Amino acid sequence: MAEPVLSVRDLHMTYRVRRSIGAVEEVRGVDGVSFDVPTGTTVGIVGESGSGKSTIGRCVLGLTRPTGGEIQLLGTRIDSLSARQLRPHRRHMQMVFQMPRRSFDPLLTVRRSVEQPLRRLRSELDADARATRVAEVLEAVKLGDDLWDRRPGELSGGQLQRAAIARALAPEPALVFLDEPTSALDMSVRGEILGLLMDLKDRVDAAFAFVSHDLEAVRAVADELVVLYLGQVVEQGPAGRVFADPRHPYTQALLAAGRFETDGVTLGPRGDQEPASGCRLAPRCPFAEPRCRELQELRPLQDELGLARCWKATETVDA
Amino acid sequence: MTAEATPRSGLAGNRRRRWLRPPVVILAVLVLLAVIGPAIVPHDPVRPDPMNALQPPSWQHWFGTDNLGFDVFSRVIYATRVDFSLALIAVLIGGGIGSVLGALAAYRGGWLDTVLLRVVEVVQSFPVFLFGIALFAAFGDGQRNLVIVIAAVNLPLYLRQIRSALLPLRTAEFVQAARCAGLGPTGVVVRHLLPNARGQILSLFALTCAYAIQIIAGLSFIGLGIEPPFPEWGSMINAGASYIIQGIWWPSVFPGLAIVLSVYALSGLTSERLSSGPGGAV
Amino acid sequence: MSENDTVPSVPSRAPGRSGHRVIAAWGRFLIGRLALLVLVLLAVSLLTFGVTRATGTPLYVAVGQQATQEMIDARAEALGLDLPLWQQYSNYLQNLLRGNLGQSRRTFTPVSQDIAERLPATAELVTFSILVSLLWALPLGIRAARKPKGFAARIGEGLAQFGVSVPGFWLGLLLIFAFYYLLGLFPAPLGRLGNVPRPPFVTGFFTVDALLAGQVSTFLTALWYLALPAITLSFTSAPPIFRITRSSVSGALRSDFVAAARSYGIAHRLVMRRHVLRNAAPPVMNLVAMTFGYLIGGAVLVEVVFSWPGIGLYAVRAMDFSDYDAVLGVVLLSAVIYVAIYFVVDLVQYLLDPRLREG
Amino acid sequence: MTETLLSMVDVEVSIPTANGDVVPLQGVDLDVRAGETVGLVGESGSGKSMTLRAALRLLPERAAVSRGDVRWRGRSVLRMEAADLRRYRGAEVAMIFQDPVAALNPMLTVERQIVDTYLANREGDATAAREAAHAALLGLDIPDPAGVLGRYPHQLSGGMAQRVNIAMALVCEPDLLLADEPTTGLDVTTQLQVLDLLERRVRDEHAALLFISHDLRVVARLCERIGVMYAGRVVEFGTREQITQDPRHPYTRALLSCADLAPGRRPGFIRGQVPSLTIRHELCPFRARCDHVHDACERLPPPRRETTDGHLAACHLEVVPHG
Repeated sequence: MAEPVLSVRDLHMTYRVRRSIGAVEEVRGVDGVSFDVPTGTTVGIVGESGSGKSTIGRCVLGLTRPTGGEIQLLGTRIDSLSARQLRPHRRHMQMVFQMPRRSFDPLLTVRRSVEQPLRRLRSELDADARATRVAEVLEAVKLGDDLWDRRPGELSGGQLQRAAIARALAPEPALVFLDEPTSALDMSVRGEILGLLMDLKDRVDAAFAFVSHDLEAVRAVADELVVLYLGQVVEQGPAGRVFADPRHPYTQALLAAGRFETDGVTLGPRGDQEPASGCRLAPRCPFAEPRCRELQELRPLQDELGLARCWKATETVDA
Repeated sequence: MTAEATPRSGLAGNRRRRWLRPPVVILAVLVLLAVIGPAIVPHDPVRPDPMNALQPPSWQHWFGTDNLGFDVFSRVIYATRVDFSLALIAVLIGGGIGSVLGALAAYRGGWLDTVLLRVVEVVQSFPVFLFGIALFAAFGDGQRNLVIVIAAVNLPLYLRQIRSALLPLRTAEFVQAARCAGLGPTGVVVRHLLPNARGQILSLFALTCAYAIQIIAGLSFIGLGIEPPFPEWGSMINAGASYIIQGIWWPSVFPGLAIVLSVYALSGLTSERLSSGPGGAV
Repeated sequence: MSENDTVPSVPSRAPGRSGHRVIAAWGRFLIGRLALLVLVLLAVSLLTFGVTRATGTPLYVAVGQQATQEMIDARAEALGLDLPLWQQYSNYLQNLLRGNLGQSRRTFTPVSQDIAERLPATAELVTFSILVSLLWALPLGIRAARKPKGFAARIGEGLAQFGVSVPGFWLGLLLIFAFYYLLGLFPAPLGRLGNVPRPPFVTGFFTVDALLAGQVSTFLTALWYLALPAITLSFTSAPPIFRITRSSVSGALRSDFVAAARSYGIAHRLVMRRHVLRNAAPPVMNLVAMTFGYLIGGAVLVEVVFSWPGIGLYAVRAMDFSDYDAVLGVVLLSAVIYVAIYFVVDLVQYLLDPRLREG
Repeated sequence: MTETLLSMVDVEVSIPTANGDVVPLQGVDLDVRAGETVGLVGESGSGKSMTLRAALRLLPERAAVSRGDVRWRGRSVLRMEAADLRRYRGAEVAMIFQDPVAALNPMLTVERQIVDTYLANREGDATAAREAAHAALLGLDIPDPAGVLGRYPHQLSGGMAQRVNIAMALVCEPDLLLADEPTTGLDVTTQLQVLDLLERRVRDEHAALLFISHDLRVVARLCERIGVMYAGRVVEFGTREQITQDPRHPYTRALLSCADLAPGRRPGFIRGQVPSLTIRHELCPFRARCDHVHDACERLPPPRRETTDGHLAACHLEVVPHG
């Protein structure tokens, strides 16, 4: 198995949140997350708000510094590098953001914005080489060339997100991290961007990470799936398997809710107190038992079906 | 629920009108006076003529004469250069340093941000005039110290305003995209943050110049900064003050009008209002 | 839909934490704020100390022109100017803490005593100027928020623009010329009561003391003398109050919870009082308090124009006389008052807003 | 035939701006009968939210109804006096907003706000109001109703805050409840629970519901009759089955294909963009993006064709070819 483009090991991110006067609470935003993203595959990372999925993206791209764990990009460790040391590695990873309109400097034309990563990360290219590369990627995302010299204000959400994907592909990165790329788009535009991503997935040899709470969108593009709950991975595996046969109660509830089924697994209301130890879903889980209080490890499922952090998921396999 | 992109055509139309509004015209006249004023002045602003002191406004002396016989009109014109140039220099120095620190505080955040904010708090806890008096007591009189005082007042003002203008931009996605594109902090600030705050910076500049003129006049009014007989609006108002209660209004009124006109012209340039808060004018 | 990118939106713990933990939390908060207050005051005193040493003239002026070198050295020693700088600063600090601001070379009385006599005059002037400002800035500000293109909005913005554009000291002169010289409606700008005997001292506010002593005519005279200077000063304090009232009220009016309240048919008066004003008040109250603290030192010029016997006039006269201890005493005091009010305002903010208090 | 509560007849709303008028509603026709759940689906800029605001006569600043009428039980809401309008809002029609926490006053406790709403719409003193507030929270799956009453809005999760808003709206005992995308801001798992809760409580209270969302699946699940909005007008209206199984307007068909994504199959999407609302569209506003456009669409405004069983579509096409 080739070295994965991105490998995240035991990533931690704890915040000191000031609740009220003097009461500072430590919140474990990301609590020991590990996963790999091999080249040529798309790993879907799903979870609800507060699950830590966007934080992972910001740590991988060096926009915030994690409080623990390791991030390796193409074999070199990047989480402990200074901004200057990280710069040469940035050409291997790029990000697409949720709000297309906010991810472009309103004063720059689309062409200038798409060219920006090339100027610094591919300084070996001269002006013409950059210009051709920009044209290449803008054509690849099928953005009308009449829009290339316009300012973001004159483009629609869908058009801007296409340009954002072009900008991310410009320096030919090994990893493209998509943080909720379709969540801010209307239904009618979401399909357009997902279709584009499905085409690019096959034509571009890079690793893709697709973070979203929109399960339908992830299902359309993801090869592997990582399911997060309150900063922890609760289930992991090939996307087909996880969607067809979810093993962890949370994944089951999440997929049922995504399909508007109320007869499937449903969770209790989201309480305030996080359990100190054991499974964090216990207070809401319909199958909770006393042993859920013990520490739940991410244990492998049968024949590469992935991992799950629940005795119930792996027990049926063992028994 | 309004449409996303409002049509562009309307903008060009009112941009032309924006430049012909009264404040701009008045400002142009004032700047002109500041430049060529001293040359076209009817009477010598520094040569007293005690014989016809305190003459009311007449064809000969449009703004009348003051207690030493100076022609008020000539001195008001002459003083335009003094007040405008000092205000400009002081605001550029104080504003320049303040903006850079503000941008760094907004972008770097963390301890630098808190330290700078505390320093600003200390400096702004001194009321402008007492602060001026204290600095004059330390460094003595003169235009150089006046510029220092005004710059010292403007520095925290710019630091705070630029910081609050740039802070929301810092977390904007396009700034994070720039960082992903390999831009360092200075690159982000210079290429993305400052250009996007250009409107606010220009407004701030206009408003703080207006504010600086008022401080210069105020300080001179209490005898600090520019010493009479050198023509300056504030000291001219002071010279005429004691005669007001005898009904001799013109030596004080006309320089004050010049200040009001300058401040109106400068603050009229921008629709934004420096909610000046306690740092308000004199 | 997605979490905000830095801090997860996990709701906080339910209220009703045990009593002692709340007190402990408040304790930590107060200590934190007090530490900040002390830090700022130290910085302020450092600045004024720096100024006293930088003037470098106390010795020369204190001893007089023809002094011989020995006399200067003796004097220097007496004043402890030969000690290392930090020791001089600690002496300076100890004096400050004991309320000893040095001696005025003009009035030959301790500076702290001079200030104590004059502070009430400034405080009364500032208080009435803010009352005058509130009279028009608040109602017009609220009305301007509700009818942005309306009559009140135009008048309010006009007055605010006038207040910002017109230098206070010049306006004072104009008012004197118009209302004293031409119309004779108001007294000459010579102090607080003219020749009317002062009411017995209680608060130092002639208006309040006169009322307490039942001397109605003195009270009216005091108001009569206060009118012009207070109105002049109010043109400085009113514009920010008008603008912040307008912006925070219109912000509340545009909020979802006001739309919700109106959609439930809640009476307009109740919507205004409990939803709009309750949310719009804190920023306005903060600004009014800060303006009060600021004008204590900011009323200098108006005091000079109306020869109002406050600390501003005292500082300017001291300045003309190179009486640096007096000047710096006033500067230090007004900074301390400003910082103290800043601290109180910060505290009240925490008490009023459940988002800060309850967490 | 049950009584028609709300009927909007050819309603047009326009907002004057510096560069000319913006017209978010361009002739909306809609009626809601007693006890019925009607849904409005439409994307951003379609005008669905403005429709609810027009129904309550709570339009944003400077916006005004420039044509048509809004009638409640036959009486025009637009011509109601202030006192009648205040009684109409709350006691007759109540609304739930998209951002649950922002719709609550941060300075007041949950109890205080529900009590105020109760006192504004029903007879009873403060104690009756407090009991009603507590009772209102029951039946909403709230683990600790008494505790929630004492809390401030910033201490509630999205789901909990929306339950409070539902309770507050129902305390007024309205005949019609308006819901502006109430579950869009919530987590997927919470969204389903709040939707079912809303449906159950509305049925228990025998109130009608006008529910709007950008997500056709949510509307199809909850509402008996559905209207599809595009560029400020209702382009199709019919029962849930008619809309989901036999859509007659090309836009509705396109929306359906976008909504169901199957793995491996290329997702459907609609090319082009929503038209600008600064012009009043005489012709069909969807024609630039429609796959079935033909010359009639470029010349004549789309007729409002209605089938015998009430399935209405504003389109020239007689029968829309499948596929």
